[in-house]
Amino acid sequence: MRSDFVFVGILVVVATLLPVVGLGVARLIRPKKPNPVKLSTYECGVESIGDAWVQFRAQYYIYALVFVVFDIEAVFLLPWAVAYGQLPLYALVEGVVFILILALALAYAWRKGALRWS
Amino acid sequence: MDFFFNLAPLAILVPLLMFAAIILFTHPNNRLSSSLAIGGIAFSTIISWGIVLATILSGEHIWEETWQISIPWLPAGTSVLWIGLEVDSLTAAMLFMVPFVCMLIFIYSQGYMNLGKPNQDPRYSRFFAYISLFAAGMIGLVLSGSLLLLFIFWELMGLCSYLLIGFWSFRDRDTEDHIDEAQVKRARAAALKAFLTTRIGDVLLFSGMVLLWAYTGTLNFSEIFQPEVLEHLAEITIWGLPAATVIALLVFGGAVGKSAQFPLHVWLPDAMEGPTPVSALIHAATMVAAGVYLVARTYPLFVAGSVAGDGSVLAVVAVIGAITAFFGATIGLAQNDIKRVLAYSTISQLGYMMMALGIGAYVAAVFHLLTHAFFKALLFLGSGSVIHGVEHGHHEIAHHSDHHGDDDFNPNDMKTMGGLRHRMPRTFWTYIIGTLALVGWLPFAGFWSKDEILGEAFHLWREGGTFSLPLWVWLAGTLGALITALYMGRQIGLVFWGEPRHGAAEHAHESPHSMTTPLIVLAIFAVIGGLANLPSNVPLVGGELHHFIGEVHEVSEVVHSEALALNAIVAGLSTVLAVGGLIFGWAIYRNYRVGEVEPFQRWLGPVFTLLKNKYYVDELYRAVFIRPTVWLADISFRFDTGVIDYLVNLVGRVTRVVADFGGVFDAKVIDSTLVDGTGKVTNSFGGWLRQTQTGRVQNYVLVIAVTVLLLLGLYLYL
Amino acid sequence: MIPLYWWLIVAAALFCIGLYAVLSRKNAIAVLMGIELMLNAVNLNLVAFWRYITPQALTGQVFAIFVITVAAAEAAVGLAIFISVYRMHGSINVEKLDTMRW
Amino acid sequence: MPADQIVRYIVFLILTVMTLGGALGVVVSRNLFHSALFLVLSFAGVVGYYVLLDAGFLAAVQLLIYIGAIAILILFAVMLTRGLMDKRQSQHNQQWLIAALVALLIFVVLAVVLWQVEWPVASEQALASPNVSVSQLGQELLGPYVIPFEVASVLLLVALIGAVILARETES
Amino acid sequence: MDATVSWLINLIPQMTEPVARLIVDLVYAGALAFVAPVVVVVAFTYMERKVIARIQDRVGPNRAGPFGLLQGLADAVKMLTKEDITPQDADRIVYNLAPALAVIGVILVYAVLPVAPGVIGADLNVGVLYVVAVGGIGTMAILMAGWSSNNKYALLSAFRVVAQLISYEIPMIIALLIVVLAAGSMQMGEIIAAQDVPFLFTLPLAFIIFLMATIAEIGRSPFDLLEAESEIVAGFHVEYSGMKFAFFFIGEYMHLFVGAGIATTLFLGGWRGPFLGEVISEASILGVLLGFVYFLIKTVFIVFLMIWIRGTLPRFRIDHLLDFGWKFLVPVGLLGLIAVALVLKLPFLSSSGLMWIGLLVANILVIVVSLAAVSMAARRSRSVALRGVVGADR
Repeated sequence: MRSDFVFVGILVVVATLLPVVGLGVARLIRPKKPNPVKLSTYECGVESIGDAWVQFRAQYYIYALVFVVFDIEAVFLLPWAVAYGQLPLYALVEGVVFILILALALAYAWRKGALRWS
Repeated sequence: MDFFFNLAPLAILVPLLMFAAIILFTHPNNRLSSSLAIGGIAFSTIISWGIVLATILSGEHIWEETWQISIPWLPAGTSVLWIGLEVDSLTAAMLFMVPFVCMLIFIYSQGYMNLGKPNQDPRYSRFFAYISLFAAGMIGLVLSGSLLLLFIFWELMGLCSYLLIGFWSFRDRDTEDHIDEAQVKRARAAALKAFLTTRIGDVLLFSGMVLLWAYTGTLNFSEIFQPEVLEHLAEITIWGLPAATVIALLVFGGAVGKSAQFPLHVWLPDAMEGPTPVSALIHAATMVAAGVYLVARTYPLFVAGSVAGDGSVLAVVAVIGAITAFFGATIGLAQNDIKRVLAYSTISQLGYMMMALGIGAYVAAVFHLLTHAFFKALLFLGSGSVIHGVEHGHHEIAHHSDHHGDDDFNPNDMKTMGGLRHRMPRTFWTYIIGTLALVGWLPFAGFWSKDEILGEAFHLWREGGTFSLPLWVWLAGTLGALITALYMGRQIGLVFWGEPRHGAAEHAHESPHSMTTPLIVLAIFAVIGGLANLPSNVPLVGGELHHFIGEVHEVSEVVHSEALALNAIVAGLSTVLAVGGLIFGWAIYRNYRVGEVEPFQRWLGPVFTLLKNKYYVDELYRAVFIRPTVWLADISFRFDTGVIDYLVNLVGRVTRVVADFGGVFDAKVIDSTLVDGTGKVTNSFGGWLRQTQTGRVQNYVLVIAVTVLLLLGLYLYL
Repeated sequence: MIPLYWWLIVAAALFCIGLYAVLSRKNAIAVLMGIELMLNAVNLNLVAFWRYITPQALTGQVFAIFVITVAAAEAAVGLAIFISVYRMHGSINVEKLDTMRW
Repeated sequence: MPADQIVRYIVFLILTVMTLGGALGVVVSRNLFHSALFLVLSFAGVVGYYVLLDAGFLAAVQLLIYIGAIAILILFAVMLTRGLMDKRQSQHNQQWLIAALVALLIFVVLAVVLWQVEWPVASEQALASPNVSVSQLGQELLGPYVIPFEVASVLLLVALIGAVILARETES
Repeated sequence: MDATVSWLINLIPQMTEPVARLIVDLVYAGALAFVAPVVVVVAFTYMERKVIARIQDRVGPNRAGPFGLLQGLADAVKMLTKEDITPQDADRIVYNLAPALAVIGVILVYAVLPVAPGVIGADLNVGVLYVVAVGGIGTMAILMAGWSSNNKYALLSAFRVVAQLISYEIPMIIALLIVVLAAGSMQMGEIIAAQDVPFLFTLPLAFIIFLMATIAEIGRSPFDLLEAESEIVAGFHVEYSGMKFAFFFIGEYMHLFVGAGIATTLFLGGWRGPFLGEVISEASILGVLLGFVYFLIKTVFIVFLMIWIRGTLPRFRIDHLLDFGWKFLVPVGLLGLIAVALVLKLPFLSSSGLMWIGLLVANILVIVVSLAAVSMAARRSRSVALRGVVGADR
């Protein structure tokens, strides 16, 4: 039995060659004249201070959080959607309940201002 | 008729939904929140009564074939854990009481938590969310068709009781100045104590469930109670005992924890730290009833265990019940906190139920459970009303005299009350009705149910022989009845008669209608509740409950599902004791003055001190369980350092343990030196012990991993 | 076919590496990564058993999906706790988080 | 051995190097960001394993959830709490040696057991045609597992609420 | 594909079927990985510049070759010969890995793109899920690039971009869910087969959501915050130059094409078109070529649509952008999902014709209701965010 994924595997290997070849060719023909200024970090010409250790805001994390929750929702809903035609009417109810509970999650995050970019 | 049965899940889900709705959405709006909670439970009540009606109308049919639904909860390979609901007449009997009493308590809470008043509780909505969850838990427990689902709701109630008992343990920035530091500490401790103590029982129950699952592969009641399954259980032995016996004992362990039976009763009096409606919920309609209900529900298991193990399990139940009944009543005699008296009274009444179950009179037990729920809810709510009134009085005088100096005023202390019968007439009258029902005056509800238990015991004694178990049960019950009458007499004397012993009592007002209306409704039921199960020689209505629930479980020679006729000797004796005791207690206490030595204290002397300190059970536990634990941990940790020093201490400690044992029954020694000593010793060893508790998760996980490794090795090479 | 026990041993190795991370790393997030590795090992087992022992039934796959769900919920809440702890204590060194000590 | 079987073994070995190597990288790396990237490598190896086990749906799910979501979450958390750990300091606590020993021992015991047990492997015929239908999976999820299916959504709801409350910056 | 395999076996009789298949796969993979990027980038940069120039009333590239046709080639040569600088504080391995991953992630999506009848790398039964899942690799690459550059702007930009990507992945998944629900399969081939009426006409809501989410995923105007020069210099690849920068660039255009291609497949019936399958067999060479032409026409149309949008709309602000995703597209998508599920189970819509109409009506209803709700909310609230969404600033 030949898996459908064989082509994906082949593509992974071949696609990896693209950057390898590309960078290899470029390496052959491009100039290389480094100097300290060139190698320094570019911040609009202003001398950069410190590491790039900016304290980031938890807001980003919260977006990622809501995203994770909805991503998993998709994992459950996709088989549901595929099997939907073969399922009896109660699948509609179950699916809608599932979606509504997640909508509740969204509503909660929304109301708590978790989705507000301030 | 199936219409109402099919609605049964809603009776659980609606209060549950209300909980979610309040917590998630409506909590900023207090009035809406409490209305939602009350609406939810009212809906539950309607459905439940519908179910009761349907059960009654379906008559004999329901005994042969109970209504049930079950769904696979967790299919794991070939074995499936099922959960489901089941309705039979026992369930119906409980459903008549649980949601209804809960609803009355909810309505009452609205007044008690001062809705819309300036001193409204800061977490008003949350309170209603919690009690909704609590009610959902109890209704679910009653409706459960499998031990698994029952356990889930059982634990849900455990959680709720923790939250509610500790309800006043929060600190709020806005209202910091209203919060009494000591109260916060007490509430926290009480919540933890309730949670941990009941947990001991829960672990036992869970072990019982695991064994049952292991031997039968099912937790559904209808399947467990098949005769062949029970026989199978009776045949297998675990450590020489029949499996049925072991499982029944473990299940009873759960009931002991939840229903506050001796020796796990310690949490219940402390649970009074919660708001009073919570006490009423816990003591009347829900939590403690759950334990008794559990035993009644799994009664065939107990019967099978008893038949296989020579009556041992039921005897244990009866003995524990009898001890609790007597023991709880005696402690109640010496308490000053109005709610604590009732708490010990509850413990004692639960003992009656257990002891009825133990001698095979399970209909009587359920009957007492139902009547008790009504009159105890009435008493607790009444006491709440009293406390509420006194607190208002206290606020008033504090307001007038414009000082806060009287901070150690305790509104629960009966000795500061007095003369309230004129100031709070509605509360007074309903309270008196509740008292009469509890004490067992004819024709109040308590008389019939208590009398039936005593009658059964008496009847069995006559059949069983002179010094058989029922004699002791009957004696404990009868004596308990006398003591009950005494402490209730003392209570009403102190609270409602005499002159006000404190300014607060003088300025007390009647509570609002939202509080007194439930009291009146409950009082009606406390009066007529007995009609449900009059003795069998009463024409037409006699022995109704027996007809109704008597045949829920297969009849065996151990179970008495037939109604008894009224026994004049028993009834007469207990009536005399009840009337006499109550009047006596009332008479000697109604003119009690502040500062005087109590009459009982004068007469009983050291015994009174013993009772006042609850037989030193708490101290005993500290000495017997907590200290050795500390001590064991200590050995393992300090094994290689300071051995000699350690040995010296050891001798001292052993001596102290011994001395404690001796001292437990010698009030004076304990009182003066050893209690303090125990505390100090515990403290210092606690200091040592804490060094094994590094608080680092990784150390703990490492220990787990090493243990797994050892167990794996053990399993593989042995 | 590759023998079943190869899969199982690889999963066991993955599990033990995860366990080591849980036991030894100082940084709470690294500990959480260890837990994720362990959960992956469990999933690998489930899927391998499905493929080799009951390839017709889908129980193994269904369970793997639930495990993934739980793992995600755990990661989300766990990391949120770390962020909150970091904000309060300025550190997520597991060794320093011992306020729960008796 | 037929050629495709040999390929299978080779792919298995490569994936094992990826997965276990990635896992070791997670444990050993001093830089937390690198740890997280190694974790992704390890997850990617598991994706390959799933493909090799004919669990295409799970492979995609693993890619979507672990690499596309959980790894991102972890990387975000790493960056939000960065700069705490002195990189010169050891990243391991004092019990690392005993921990390593215990982990190794558990592995050895497990490996020996797993190797010795006779697994009740399905028949050749059944092995040759595994059930990979997504539609079947959906019917399974909405059939016997419908309660876990719904509970999963509640779990996600609760997780979201809890995490939002924890991670939210309190307005001052 | 199958036809090519049998043709190959006929050509060289010694060849076994697996070997022939392997060769075909290798050739197709090579075409996707090496030929497609060059063609796509050259063609679409040219097209984009020309179209934008027309919109802005300019001429566009006109120096290199006739009509500036060789402009793309010239750019490529420039990229190849530029010096490649790695900042000294950068995390070298991760820094070099990021652009490679970015481009590999996009190429992998092509595996499930059916460009003509029978021409598809792998018709996976989880095709749609695969498209979304592989997208995660790109996200990872961006985070790696941002972090490894050790540059505040790059990191900040990477954070923003990732926030944007993950925010729009959800509406995209929901749009896909609607399609899967209607088609009853995640397989690309079956989805095309289910489109007797293209889903564009039965599920317009899903198409709109998908299109917007795709534009956002590619990071094109008006969702091109990652390149907001005035705010964060040039995005997460500020430190990249030469060939490595080129890879991000290639990735973007490859993504543009594949996004449009997936949209074509899911909503415009893919390679299906008049005559194909009726007059001309899908298996014949002519049929394949015709299918490819149909596919190209539709895809280029969608690309044109995207360029058009870029040329006419101003850029979103980040808070508007995220709000638009979470507070508009997601709820509307969920509503649409429920509506479609409902319609599919309605008993009286049993015939397929009625079903299409029912779906269309449901979709339009949802669109109307949600737009009405938003405009009402915008009128009522003074919230700038919501006004941004409906353009109610007027």
